[in-house]
Amino acid sequence: MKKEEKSEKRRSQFSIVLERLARNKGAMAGLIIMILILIVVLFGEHMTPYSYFHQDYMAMFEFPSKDHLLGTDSLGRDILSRLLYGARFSLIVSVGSVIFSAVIGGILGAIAGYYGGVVDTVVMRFLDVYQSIPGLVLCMALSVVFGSGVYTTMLALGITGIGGYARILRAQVLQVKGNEYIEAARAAKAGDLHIILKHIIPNAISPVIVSMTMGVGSGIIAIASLGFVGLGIPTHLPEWGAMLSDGRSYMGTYPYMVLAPGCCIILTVLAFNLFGDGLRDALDPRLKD
Amino acid sequence: MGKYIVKRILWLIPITLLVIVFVYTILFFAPVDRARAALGMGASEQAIAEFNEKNGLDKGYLGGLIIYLKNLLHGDFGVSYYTSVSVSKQILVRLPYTVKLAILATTFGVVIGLPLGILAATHQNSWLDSLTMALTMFFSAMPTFWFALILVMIFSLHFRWLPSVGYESWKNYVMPVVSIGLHVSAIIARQARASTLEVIRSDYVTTARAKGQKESKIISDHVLRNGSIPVITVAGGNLAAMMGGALLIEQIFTIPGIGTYLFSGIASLDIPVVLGCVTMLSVFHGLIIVLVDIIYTFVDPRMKVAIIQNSAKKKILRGGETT
Amino acid sequence: MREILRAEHLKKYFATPFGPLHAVDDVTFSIKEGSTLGVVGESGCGKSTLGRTILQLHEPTDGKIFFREQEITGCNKSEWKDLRDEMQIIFQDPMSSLDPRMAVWDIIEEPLKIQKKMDKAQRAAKVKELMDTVGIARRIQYSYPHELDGGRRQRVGIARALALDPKFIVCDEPVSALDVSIQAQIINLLMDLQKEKGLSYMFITHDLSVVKYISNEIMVMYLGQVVEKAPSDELFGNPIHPYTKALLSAIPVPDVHIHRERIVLKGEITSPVNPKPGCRLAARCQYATERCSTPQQIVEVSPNHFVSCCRVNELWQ
Amino acid sequence: MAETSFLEVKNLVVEYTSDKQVIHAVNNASFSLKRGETLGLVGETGAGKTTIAKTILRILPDKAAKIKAGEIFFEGEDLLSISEEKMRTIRGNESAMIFQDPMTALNPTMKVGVQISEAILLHNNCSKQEGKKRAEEMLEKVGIPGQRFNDYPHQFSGGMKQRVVIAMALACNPVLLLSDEPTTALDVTIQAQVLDMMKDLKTEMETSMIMITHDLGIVAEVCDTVAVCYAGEIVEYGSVVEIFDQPMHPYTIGLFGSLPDMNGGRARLTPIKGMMPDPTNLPKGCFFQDRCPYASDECRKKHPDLNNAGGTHTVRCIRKGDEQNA
Repeated sequence: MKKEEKSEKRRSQFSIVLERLARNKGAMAGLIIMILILIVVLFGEHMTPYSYFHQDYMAMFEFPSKDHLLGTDSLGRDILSRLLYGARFSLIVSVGSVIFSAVIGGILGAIAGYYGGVVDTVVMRFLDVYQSIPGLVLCMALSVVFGSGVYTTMLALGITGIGGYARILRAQVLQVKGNEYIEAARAAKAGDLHIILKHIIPNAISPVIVSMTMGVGSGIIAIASLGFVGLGIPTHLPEWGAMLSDGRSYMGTYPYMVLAPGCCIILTVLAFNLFGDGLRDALDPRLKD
Repeated sequence: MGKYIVKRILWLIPITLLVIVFVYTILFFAPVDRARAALGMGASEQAIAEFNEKNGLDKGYLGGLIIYLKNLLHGDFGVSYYTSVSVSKQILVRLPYTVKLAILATTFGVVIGLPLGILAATHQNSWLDSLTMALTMFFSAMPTFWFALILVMIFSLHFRWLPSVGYESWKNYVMPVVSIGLHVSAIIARQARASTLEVIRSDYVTTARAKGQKESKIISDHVLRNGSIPVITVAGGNLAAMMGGALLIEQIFTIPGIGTYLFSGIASLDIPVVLGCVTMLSVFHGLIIVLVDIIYTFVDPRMKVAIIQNSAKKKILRGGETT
Repeated sequence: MREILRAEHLKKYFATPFGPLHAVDDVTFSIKEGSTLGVVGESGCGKSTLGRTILQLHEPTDGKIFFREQEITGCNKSEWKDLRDEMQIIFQDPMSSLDPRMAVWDIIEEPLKIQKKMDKAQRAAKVKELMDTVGIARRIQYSYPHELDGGRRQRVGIARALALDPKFIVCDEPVSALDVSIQAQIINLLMDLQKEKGLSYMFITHDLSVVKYISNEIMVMYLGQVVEKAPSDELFGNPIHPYTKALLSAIPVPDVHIHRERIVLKGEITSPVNPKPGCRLAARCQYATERCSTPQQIVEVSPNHFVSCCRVNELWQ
Repeated sequence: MAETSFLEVKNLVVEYTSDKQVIHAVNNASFSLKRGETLGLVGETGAGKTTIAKTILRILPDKAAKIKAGEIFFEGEDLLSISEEKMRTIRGNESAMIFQDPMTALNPTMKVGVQISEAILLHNNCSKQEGKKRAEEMLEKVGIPGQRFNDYPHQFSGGMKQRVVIAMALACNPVLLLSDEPTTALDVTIQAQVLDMMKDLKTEMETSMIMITHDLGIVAEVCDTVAVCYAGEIVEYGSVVEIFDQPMHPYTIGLFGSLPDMNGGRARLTPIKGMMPDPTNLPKGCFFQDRCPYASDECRKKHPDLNNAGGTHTVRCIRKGDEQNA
């Protein structure tokens, strides 16, 4: 009755989600920007005539021009080149930290939700502790303790994010666990591992994927915040937040030094948020085509 | 209900203790030499020993923790390693600025965001809805500290209408409040829109319509209250997070709040300063969550039952099935 | 006929903050091979918990369950595992009982995969056979549950339950969520399967007309306890317990020429948490006396007709 | 005239649009209701019963639903052509609706008493105290103590909630009551209580009623006339005795065949094969053709009209029509 003709060949969940995503304009816009950013991350340094550390004392504080599309900074470095090179820090660190927190937090949450009882109580109390320290405070403290650097920042950010993912997955698992198809699998004498892998994870993972996508966006803002106060990525590298902090001293006269990095951040975050929004809709299994 | 609130507040004590242990552990094992940082590289061995003894750094991890907790029991947050100023005094002096900023920004967020979200939902798919959604998407993707810089650029540097530094007059708070508040309002508007849409589709709204109620009255009597319930959580969470001071905003506008203090403590790994602030934050956070729950019970009568049952549910989890 | 399943003094209590919830309280019954036991009652009477406890999806609090004369309560896991193949369940809500991320084919194949007794080709043959048995067209084999209507979903649920060739199936309100015309199709299917494969059913429902039609014997439950148990025709022809009478008289009959006197129960079902001893219907029963607050005995009033009511002799004429 | 056309629905067509697909929810439905009578609107999920009721009150979702054609005369006035303002004075006042699910039909954050008095205050020129007094009277009428005025919905059980919903609908003493499966969500014994109460109140308040249900048992018990809905149209219409004693449309016959006989033996059920046609893609000709054991080529070509089958009995089937004419 409903779309039977489509069912005759096997469609994986993955291809269904892709099909739905393709129909969502916002998500596609986000995806295109994400791909562009990825290209920049991979090939950025070959795309501009200047390297990110090339200093030109003859061309300090130049306004945007043909030679320097987005102008130069206090040391005569080309801002566009620095922005393009800087994309990698924001992106790699953010993606890395999100994966770290999602894996650790996800495992914690899944165990707490599935087994319940004492395990759940312990994990929940741990999360209570976690939740009562604001994320940015914890993140800053950790990044001071770990010192500056790409991996240390990733770790600091990653640890900060664990709580959120644990909570999401725990709630999801609790909800999925209540469904009768879990009982049906148990009636067919499926073991715990089978139930977790085949039923609980596929059904509980969607919100995690969505918040991972969104998490990359907020991660980028967090990295920029750290960079802005001189933490996180080493300050000599053209991290977007650090560039903002740089430009701040001169923004009265040279507003482009603040505008350009800010726009980069917003664009990137926007791309991930748009894509995440679309993904949330596309991942709903009960959505009619 | 009262018993429940007392229980919840007492529960904050172990949580806060755990927070202290957690943060202390992170900071203690940081690879820095605090004495040399405070006294300079050329300090004598004796001066260093004195510094360490004065600050309890010679007692080791556990010793230091016990001393700190003991002092805390007497309401003593200790003194800063570097300035020797009492942490509790500093917090008390700085708290009003942060509280002011937090409350103003959250209020701003709710006042702008809630009506906007509800309006967008009641006009779903109209230009108003699309515009609201586009704007809120944009504002939630924007770093608040960047927006603060833009505001400074426009209103301080260009038009010279508002001061960019200081904390005396109301004018000093306009830009900090707006820069955070707009971000908060964007998040609240999206939440309010989603929950309002759900309420609008609910059966009891159709029922109200079937009674012959006017659309405007349906919105004010039935939709508003139910639609704003999830917003309370968002606003409360935001308020709690902001008690730590919006670190960067306080920095940009040189507001002497908790945020700048906490940041200076973190940057120099000043254990008493950080622990003092974090303890206060954790308590505030807990209190605000309890407050949010209390507000819930006023807005939504079902919550009274749910909250009390929830506290009872823990018993079930512990007890398991009686066999 | 041999007996396939027997439960003795089965109890299942759940802990709640307000005391133990007596979901199933001292239930004894047996089911003969190839026959159907109907379990009737209103929401909260413990009928679904009973079905799940029989399958040990819930650990029983007390009591014994025998399957083919072998006790399965307290037996070790490996012995139990083989028996488990022979006991299956069909759920009420085919939406929540089918994994929304699995295609029809995968749902039916899953028990076979878990069992690990067949290779891929054998499994494929079996799945096709099952689809034919329950009447699912091949063209929907890769559809997802949300793309199907209620009747087809329930057929998938039945195919899954049949995959391991069970001998005994707990049917937990399998037709309650379906429209009348689809309901009749599923009932016919279940009855055909019973005849073909010699299945035994425990048929849990709140719909008395369905239960009368499909069951050999009927057990009426109220707040976790059995109030009356009798062969189907006997129960409908000669109901004795005041609750059974009220329940039967409450069904609207689709016949304009029949006008019956209705026995209306006062109030609503009470809580099964920490119940007082004695008859649990007493508060709503028009025949209640002081004796009803003492524990009730279930007595056999005529062959195979059991009633749990202290006033049974007065009410039974 | 007023006696015969108290409520008359003529050629009603309602469509829903979702994702560019047009769902033909109601297709040319016509029926009438006499004052004081109860009409049963019978059919399965998706037959368009609820949509018809919501159309009468004009409370369909604005954006998705569209009334394409038809007239609804209520006490001589076409409800589909009057202003929204005028319509509001009828809704909840002269005509009220009871919804299926008492769990969701009540606002969880509003006192039940206030929800009942909402309609009273809206349609009567009375003070808040007066409204409260009348709401308390309504509660008493449906068997709930008046003191429970200040309680919230979650403090009531399912059956009690449905009583509140009924009190809410009857608050302004409507002349027309639309009941959408009012007892489906309830247990049998509670259903019996609620049905008895509704019957009593209906007689007491002289209300006419449209009872939407899928349960033929309920129809036999409370209805005077019956309209059988299938795929958005009425396939058979007549008095309850006509329909139950001599069902004519193959669908109606199929519905009866699907029910296990409570009194008789265990004859195999004779269900209707297949399922309802896709409402976005209704077949040409008779909508029931694919499931009908008697379908002929003619059924696939021509959409049947409602044919008179004697008395008030009409049936939308060429076969029965022929028999009748012959």
